[in-house]
Amino acid sequence: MSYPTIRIPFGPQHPFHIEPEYFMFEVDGERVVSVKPRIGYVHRGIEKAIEDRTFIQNLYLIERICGICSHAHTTCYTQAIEEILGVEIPPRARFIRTIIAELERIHNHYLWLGLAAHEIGFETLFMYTWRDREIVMDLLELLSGNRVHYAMNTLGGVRRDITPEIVEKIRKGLDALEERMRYYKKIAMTEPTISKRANGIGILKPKDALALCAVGPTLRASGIKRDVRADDPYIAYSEIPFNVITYDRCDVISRLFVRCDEVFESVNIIRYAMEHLPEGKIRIKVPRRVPEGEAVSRVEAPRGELIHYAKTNGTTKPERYKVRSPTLGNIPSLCKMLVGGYIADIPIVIAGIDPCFSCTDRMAFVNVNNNKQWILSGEELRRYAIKWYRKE
Amino acid sequence: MGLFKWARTRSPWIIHFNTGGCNGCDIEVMAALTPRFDVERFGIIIRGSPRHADMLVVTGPVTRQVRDRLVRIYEQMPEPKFVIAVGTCAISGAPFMGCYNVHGGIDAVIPVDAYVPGCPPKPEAIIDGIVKLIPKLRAG
Amino acid sequence: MTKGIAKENQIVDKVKEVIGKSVLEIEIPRPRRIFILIDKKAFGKATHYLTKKMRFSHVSTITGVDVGKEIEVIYHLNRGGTIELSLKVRVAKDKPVLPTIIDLIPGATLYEREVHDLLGVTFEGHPDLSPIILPEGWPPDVYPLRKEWTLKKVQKRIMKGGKQ
Amino acid sequence: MVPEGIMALIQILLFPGFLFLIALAFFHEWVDRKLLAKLQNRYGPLYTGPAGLLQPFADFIKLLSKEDITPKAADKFMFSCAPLFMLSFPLLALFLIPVTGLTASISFEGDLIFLMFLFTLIAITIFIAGWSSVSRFSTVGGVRAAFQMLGYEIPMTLVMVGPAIAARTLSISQIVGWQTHNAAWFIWLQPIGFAIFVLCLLAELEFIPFDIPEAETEIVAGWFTEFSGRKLALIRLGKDVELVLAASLITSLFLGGPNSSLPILATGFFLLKTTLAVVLFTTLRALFARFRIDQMIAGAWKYLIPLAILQMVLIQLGFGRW
Repeated sequence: MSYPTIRIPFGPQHPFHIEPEYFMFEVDGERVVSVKPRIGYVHRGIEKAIEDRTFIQNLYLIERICGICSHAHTTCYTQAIEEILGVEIPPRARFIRTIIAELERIHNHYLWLGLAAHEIGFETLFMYTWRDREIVMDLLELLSGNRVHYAMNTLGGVRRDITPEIVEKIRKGLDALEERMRYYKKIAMTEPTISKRANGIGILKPKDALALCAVGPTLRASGIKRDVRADDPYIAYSEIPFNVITYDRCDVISRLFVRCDEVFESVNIIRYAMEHLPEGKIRIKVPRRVPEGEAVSRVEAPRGELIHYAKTNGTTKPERYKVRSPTLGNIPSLCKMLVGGYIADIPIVIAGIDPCFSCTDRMAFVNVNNNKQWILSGEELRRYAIKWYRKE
Repeated sequence: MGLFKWARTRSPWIIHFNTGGCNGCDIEVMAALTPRFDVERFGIIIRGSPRHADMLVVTGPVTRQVRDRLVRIYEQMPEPKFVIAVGTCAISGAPFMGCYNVHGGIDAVIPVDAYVPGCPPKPEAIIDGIVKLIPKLRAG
Repeated sequence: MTKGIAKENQIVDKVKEVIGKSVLEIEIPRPRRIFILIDKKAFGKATHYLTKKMRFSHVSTITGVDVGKEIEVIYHLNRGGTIELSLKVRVAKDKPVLPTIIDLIPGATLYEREVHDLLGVTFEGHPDLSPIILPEGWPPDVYPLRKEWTLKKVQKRIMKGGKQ
Repeated sequence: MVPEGIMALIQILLFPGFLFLIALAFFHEWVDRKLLAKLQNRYGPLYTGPAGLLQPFADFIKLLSKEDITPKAADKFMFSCAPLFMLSFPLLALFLIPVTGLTASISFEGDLIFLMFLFTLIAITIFIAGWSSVSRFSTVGGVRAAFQMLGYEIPMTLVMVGPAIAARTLSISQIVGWQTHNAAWFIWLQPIGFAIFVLCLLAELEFIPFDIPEAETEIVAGWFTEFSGRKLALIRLGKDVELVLAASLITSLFLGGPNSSLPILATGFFLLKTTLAVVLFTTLRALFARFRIDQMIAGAWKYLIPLAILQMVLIQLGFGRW
């Protein structure tokens, strides 16, 4: 006889999930039958707010869509507006933007590794990775004055320059980061408990990944070689040699390896960019009023392809501005991965796509809120559900 | 009663809730637990359930969707409880002021005891906020 | 800026062959970007052709823009990660209905729901168009991204009509 | 001189009794937290008392002073009894362990079996606590605790009986006496048994590799999500005393217990060995990620039970016997 399926809430307040997300799982026994993510908790209505702020004010707002990929958002935004203006930013600014983008990628992947370790209960690895993340936070603070929102980008170039001493400090920091990440990758490969909890979990076959339009490391972990930096090069990526990482095991552990190798790639990109840093200005004057036009700009954020669409009407305020963050692209694939898995795998599979609901939520998606409880008879749980989540 | 006061100031347990912020403050709150800042030196532990916590660390401007979850979590915490608003979003809704789906600061929803400005505030600033709240804890 | 857009011109010519007469506007501002505005009637044929024959199988996102009397829905299709083709369709504001493309690209479910939520465009054939982004208790007739709903009007309407 | 009754009272209330055990529980929690912090490259509690020694005590007193909430939907009676059981069972079990000499406060033939029964009772209390607080998370935690008990109970019992067979007695005090008499600890005689026993105790204490019933990231705080104030204080104290119980069990069954009859020397040895056992638990706790509940039970049934049976066979063949 089959148990009645039980609805399992997962969120919105969760001890170690940074953002409020909320998944409704229909569960039959220990297996997940269907998933309905429901967010909307972080929807602030940014797109409406963008339309009544000037282009310079929008820089401040767009940077705060997401704490971890703030530089990716501003790069995408400045690129779109500069394309409409038909302005070419100086090469030194392009290289500095690339350096900050790669530092942000390293910062994101270290942060993700720690959170994933915490999801499967590996406290020590979480503490170690977040201790080493402080190295890259110090570098970013050295470069831009702030640990999280760097405010380096502005329309027409970059706000601060890189002096030779900073280059020297960055080089030392990079060596330490690379050496530590090699150590963590070795742990991830050899530690039996990690492979027990991440091997063969959350499978996403290449066919599904393509059909559900997955992006970033989630797509590359299913063996598909897609990276905006290589396919549709922007800022200085056309002048810097690097290779796109793919693994074809399609599970959480291969997403981990993709991110580990991407840190090594980012370190090489930064070293190459610092050696070939062109001289010259870092910013050019840009008119306040943007002519009428539209532009689509794409950026490889640490979590995947980030796309902005800008439409301007000749005034100092954009007519319409659309942001689609990488996490939203990965959520259909996430639902596909979760179905059929165990309840205990849910946190690590969700963490596998490195969800950033602050970006996503200015968008949204599939409805039905959710609850997390186990088998047993539905009656007692419903009695409590009324008290716990009045929304039900 | 001196013993209760001493005990209360020595082990403030916190619970963290993000009400729609950009998670910049949230990673700084969690960074405070990690080896470089290590709040456990003051006896501060992050707890999972509102029942176990004394302080509610809230980040982000309260979006309309999260509003009543925040109130419910606040109600579930046992007395004496305190609220720390971390980040300018939590204090006034900062860049998202005027967005149609945002309530603005936390104090529009629940009483707040300590404000930690900054976007995001550094972990040292967050720890300083909690330490400054301890005299209030002593008062009970 | 005509350097290196040979491939893009090829694609545009092929599209013209299939749905020549209903292509209203074409623009190639830079390499790897194409903007095509087509008439609503040829929408089904165009999307089928692009996704199946021309292998634009990845939809980056779907944007809704309020252009006065009409709502312009833009499908950002992508081929092999490189060329980004933005297919634009205009729909009357009082009767905004479009066929869904979920059968061609399953990944588009979320983007269509979002446009429905914020701009009120209904997609026929979409399995589940219930509200997703806006909070529970949001008044159903308020579409925040439409021009007539200015920020103040939305704020006032929510206070009066909405739950909070 | 001092009448018999008062001596017994002092023994129960003060020395090897409540006060001493509760102080030892706080001390062991401090050792656990400090060592875990050191292993994670952190400081751990520093400012409450010398090097944070009084941190567990401060936590306990603070929780006592907090408001005590009972959820409306909860089953009132069981909800308030569970913390009391949670504290009293381990304390009772600790009286069976010899601390100040070769014989415990209470020692009778078969107290090993009684101890195993107490272990099962603790697991059942956890289940009742989770079940009675009816919150979704605690019910899942309670059910997982019950499942976990199925996993570790059988190998643990098999392995605990090992030393009893070798010493041909079912009383813990006599096992300790046998080990001191023959100066042969069972850790050398039955190493497999020792390893399995440590793993099962980790599962019983719900430490990291097996802290599935209170997996923070999956189900908030597991079976004790709903408890607050005094009840939570009692539960946390109960868990600390359980840690002391586990450590002292290892000392008496496998490390020879307080192997001298002089009270001071005996207590000294006892304290040293139990702290060593706690250090062992914490190091194991820092090195592993959390298993899934089905992996844990599969592991227990596939590996621990056959190994425990192998250990039993070895004893029969005379290896563990001397």
